[in-house]
Amino acid sequence: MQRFLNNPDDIVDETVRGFVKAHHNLVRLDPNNPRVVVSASAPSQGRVGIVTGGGSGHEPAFIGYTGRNMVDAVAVGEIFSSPTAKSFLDAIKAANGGAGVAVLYGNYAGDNMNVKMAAKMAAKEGIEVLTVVANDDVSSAPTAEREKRRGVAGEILMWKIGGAKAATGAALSEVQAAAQKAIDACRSVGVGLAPCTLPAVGHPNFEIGPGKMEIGIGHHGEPGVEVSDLKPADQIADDMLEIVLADHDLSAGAEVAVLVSGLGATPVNELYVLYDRIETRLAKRDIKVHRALVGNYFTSLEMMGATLTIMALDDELRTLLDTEVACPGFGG
Amino acid sequence: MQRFLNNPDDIVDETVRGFVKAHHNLVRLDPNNPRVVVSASAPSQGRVGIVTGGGSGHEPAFIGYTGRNMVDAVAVGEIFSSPTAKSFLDAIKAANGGAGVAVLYGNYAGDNMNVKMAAKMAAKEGIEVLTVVANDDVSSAPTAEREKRRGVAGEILMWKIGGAKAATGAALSEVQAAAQKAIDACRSVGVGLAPCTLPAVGHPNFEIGPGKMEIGIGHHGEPGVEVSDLKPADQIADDMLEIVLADHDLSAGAEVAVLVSGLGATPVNELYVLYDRIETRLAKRDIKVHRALVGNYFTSLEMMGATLTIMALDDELRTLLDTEVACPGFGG
Amino acid sequence: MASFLATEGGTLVKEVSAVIVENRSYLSEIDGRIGDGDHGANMAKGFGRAADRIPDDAPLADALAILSDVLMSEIGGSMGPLYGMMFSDMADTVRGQERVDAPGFGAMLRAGLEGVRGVGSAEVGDKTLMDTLVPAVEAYEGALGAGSDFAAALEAMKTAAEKGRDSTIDLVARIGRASRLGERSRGVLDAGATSCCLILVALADGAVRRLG
Amino acid sequence: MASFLATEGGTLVKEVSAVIVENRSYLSEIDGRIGDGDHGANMAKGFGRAADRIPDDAPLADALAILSDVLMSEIGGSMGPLYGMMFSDMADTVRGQERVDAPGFGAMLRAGLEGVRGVGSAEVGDKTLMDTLVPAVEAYEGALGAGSDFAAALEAMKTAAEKGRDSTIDLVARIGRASRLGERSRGVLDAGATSCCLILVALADGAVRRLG
Ligand SMILES: Nc1ncnc2c1ncn2[C@@H]1O[C@H](COP(=O)(O)OP(=O)(O)O)[C@@H](O)[C@H]1O
Ligand SMILES: Nc1ncnc2c1ncn2[C@@H]1O[C@H](COP(=O)(O)OP(=O)(O)O)[C@@H](O)[C@H]1O
Ligand SMILES: [Mg+2]
Ligand SMILES: [Mg+2]
Ligand SMILES: [Mg+2]
Ligand SMILES: [Mg+2]
Repeated sequence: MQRFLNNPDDIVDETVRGFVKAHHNLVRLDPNNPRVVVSASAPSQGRVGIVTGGGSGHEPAFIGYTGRNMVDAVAVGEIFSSPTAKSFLDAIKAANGGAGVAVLYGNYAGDNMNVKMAAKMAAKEGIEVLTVVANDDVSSAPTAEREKRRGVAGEILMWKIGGAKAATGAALSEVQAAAQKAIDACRSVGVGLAPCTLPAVGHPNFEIGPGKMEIGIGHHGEPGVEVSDLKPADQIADDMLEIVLADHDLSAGAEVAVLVSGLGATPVNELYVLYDRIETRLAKRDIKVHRALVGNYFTSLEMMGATLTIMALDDELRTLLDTEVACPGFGG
Repeated sequence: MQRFLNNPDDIVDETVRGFVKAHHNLVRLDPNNPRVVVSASAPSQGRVGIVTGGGSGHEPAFIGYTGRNMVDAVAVGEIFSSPTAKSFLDAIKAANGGAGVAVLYGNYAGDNMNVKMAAKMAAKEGIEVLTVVANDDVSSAPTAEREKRRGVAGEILMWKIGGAKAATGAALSEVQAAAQKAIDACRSVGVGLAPCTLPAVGHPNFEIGPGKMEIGIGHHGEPGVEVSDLKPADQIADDMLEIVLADHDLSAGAEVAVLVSGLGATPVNELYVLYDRIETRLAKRDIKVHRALVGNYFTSLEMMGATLTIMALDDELRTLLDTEVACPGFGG
Repeated sequence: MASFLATEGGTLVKEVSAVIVENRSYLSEIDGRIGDGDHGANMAKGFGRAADRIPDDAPLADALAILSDVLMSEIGGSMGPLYGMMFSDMADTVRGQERVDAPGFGAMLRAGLEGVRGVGSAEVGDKTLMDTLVPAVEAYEGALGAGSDFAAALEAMKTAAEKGRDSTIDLVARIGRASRLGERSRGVLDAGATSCCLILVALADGAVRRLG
Repeated sequence: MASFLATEGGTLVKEVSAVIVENRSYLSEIDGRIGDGDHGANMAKGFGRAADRIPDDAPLADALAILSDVLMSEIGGSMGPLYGMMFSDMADTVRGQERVDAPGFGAMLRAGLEGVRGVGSAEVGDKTLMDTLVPAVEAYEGALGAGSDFAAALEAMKTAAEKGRDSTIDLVARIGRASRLGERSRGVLDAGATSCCLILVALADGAVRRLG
């Protein structure tokens, strides 16, 4: 394992510490909980607070999206593991400006349980909490069982919309509705080319044979729908687009946001190769890209591969997407 | 080779095409040369133009630093190869707003020759060109032969300062002086943990044995000063810091900018682990970090490893560093 | 009637912890096949940390409560809530008791089971730790009801736990991370079912050794 | 006196290109050891592209100029300026000639050498392509001066080129990418010296075959 590591058990604490130091202009650590990162601008009195959280190893997600008009507080879990209910609760408290808190998170067993417990505890402390569960990963369940799908990179767009809506001074239920609309407008798919290695494990946690690729892979290496021969980049881009569009209801003239995220080890230029093809194919269908994000936005340690997220835009989502933000994940 | 590729010969063209599509709000392609990326805000009449260029495979460098108050035009080379003199010339022309052009580039044989040729051709066309050659990589030559050293991630800070100085309306010689001062204030070192594979070659272009690391590695895998056993992250951070500080003239109370860049495949969280230690050690020496950049800013395809750059700040550099910019490499 | 001293709880829970820590790589490996590979690391971290904090002479209730607390408030993941609730509900049933006898142990197991069910809502057949826990608790209760003594009931629990764990090999996951795999989840053990079996077997073995 | 038709230049330069394309992996491998591994890919791309554009009956001057142009304006790197200037200066000396004879070939080689020197300022011993080029050109000129015929002078050039190439093994790089390695650059061939030898040998072999 060729990695920068001290004791693997400490890596999350060290990461969060380094992160907060590097971005002290935008974020700070919750004084009561070293696993909660809080926006320098939170809490905003009278504004709905935005909270998320999840396992580590996806940097810049989740902590990188803490900031102005984005996420107010993030609960940080072990590598690939949900944060504790306590951390979610502390994040909720840190984000609470008196107008309630929207917890916008991904659909994983641990997160579901911990958020549920935290929301209950928060209610006891008089904080109103509503949740939205991201389930944008098309390959993780058929359309009929959308509620079973994993949340992946579409979460970033959900946070963006939720944060922007909260910034308008909207009520908690409105913020929840906007975030729900955002994630409902997102469809994602992942393709894995090589596995990742958890520091505490020391060897790859799954396999992708040389010359093979895994279509529909999850952010933790959860196997996808199909293992196939590694195809040329254009063909992979076409396949990914086909998978998300088949599940999407986009007609000619539609406007979208496109997010192509590397999974950690894929060279950045190859993400642009994928994007070049994707935008060309969308243009052929008369679908216009209003905003493109290409880079390592939501990673899985040093996995090779990429995810594609397409978000359908209407006027409200477009406006909220364009709201200015400041967070480390978008370049600070 | 587990990569997103079509014909390896096309990868640079596809990358640039995808890049320009994704960031059309900030950049455009030179209509006369598909290997020249131009800022949407260039040329600025009466302002000094900033040009750089270099081989591909370092994304977001070089193209990602095209933008407002940063680089005006970038010449794009093949993977790990200098752009042609013609591309440098076209970039100079695209950046020229009538007040001359500063070409701020890295110290590599090909770039030196191609920039020299381009500058001659530009002079013939009546464009005044001055150059600054980055040589921040401490390990590539002893202090006495600083002019032989490679340019690495410090180039980003040189562009930042040069772009900000040009934005003040300064004259060409002043912009050159500021950029020169910036790179003179930078010291960098790279550590490699695993090699990268050029798409056209198909296998790693050098070797780092398991459990080993290469100290002082170059951005193209050029071997460094020493191969040693892989150490704990804190120890590596200490060693890197020692190498750059030994070559730096920093006293207690100094202020610096710190750039920790991944080389492509190192998980982002590990960069924060390194940063955590680096800032702690700097604080011990009473050196204050004014600004930190941690992420994949200057990569080498999917190399594992990281570079550390420390830039000493004075009032001018601090002010210029803080000038607001908009370019894809800083998050658009 | 056979029973063990509640103050043996500290060492008993530490024995359980040691087993989990020993099986750290094994559990991560199983989780890696159809999950994300973190089960062993997280379990070992939580159980190891708890063991460090449990005094040797801690009453069983306190030892279980410390373990629960570490899992819930420091480890998180899925195991924080699931095992966290299991151990905290188990702790509640034995709190204040000087000795733990066969019915007491049964009540503790039952409470643990209901605790997990309350948080996770999984049932037998979903390919989770419930496939170990449910038959194990039922076997214990059944044996006791049929007149077995404490040791025999524990033996019955162990056998059922192992059978339950192995039953997950043929199951398709219906809950949790692996549930998105459909048929591809068949053919491998479930990580939680495996760690649950390790826990129950270690608990049973430790209890038997302490009977007096 | 032996000479060859300038209009054989098209096929001659294409033969040189074919040799470079064939040695693509080999050249990258050598460059990878102490450089960045791109030499073969770039050389093959440039020479291959040029070959596609050179008409079979192109005069030698035109063929060399096309090759130079592709290297300079499409390939870049270090080879764009270095080989670009070499071939363009070579082209200039043979332009307008109907046949290329031994002194003409010698003038062409000398011009190429001076072209490279003008751009790169490297000298023998720096571990660059000059370690091949300089002795090769000198051997050719020496042989001719000592009364050798065209074919024998070409043979002398080949031998010197190969010896020059091999001399780089023991050298420590003093210029270019590898110069930062110091002692670690010793023990391996230089990539440019190797490609330069391939070019000169192919040129010589092609010229000899065309003599008449
Ligand atoms: N709702 C649930 N009820 C009971 N057990 C569950 C439930 N969801 C998941 N599990 C168990 O959790 C195990 C995985 O644990 P772990 O790897 O620690 O968490 P994660 O899946 O979040 O990475 C599975 O093998 C399964 O036995
Ligand atoms: N100044 C120079 N003069 C002559 N040859 C040089 C010079 N600098 C470098 N070279 C040659 O260039 C070769 C490397 O070429 P290439 O790999 O294509 O370029 P780069 O080093 O820019 O990646 C070296 O092996 C050396 O022979
Ligand atoms: Mg997990
Ligand atoms: Mg090169
Ligand atoms: Mg797991
Ligand atoms: Mg090279």
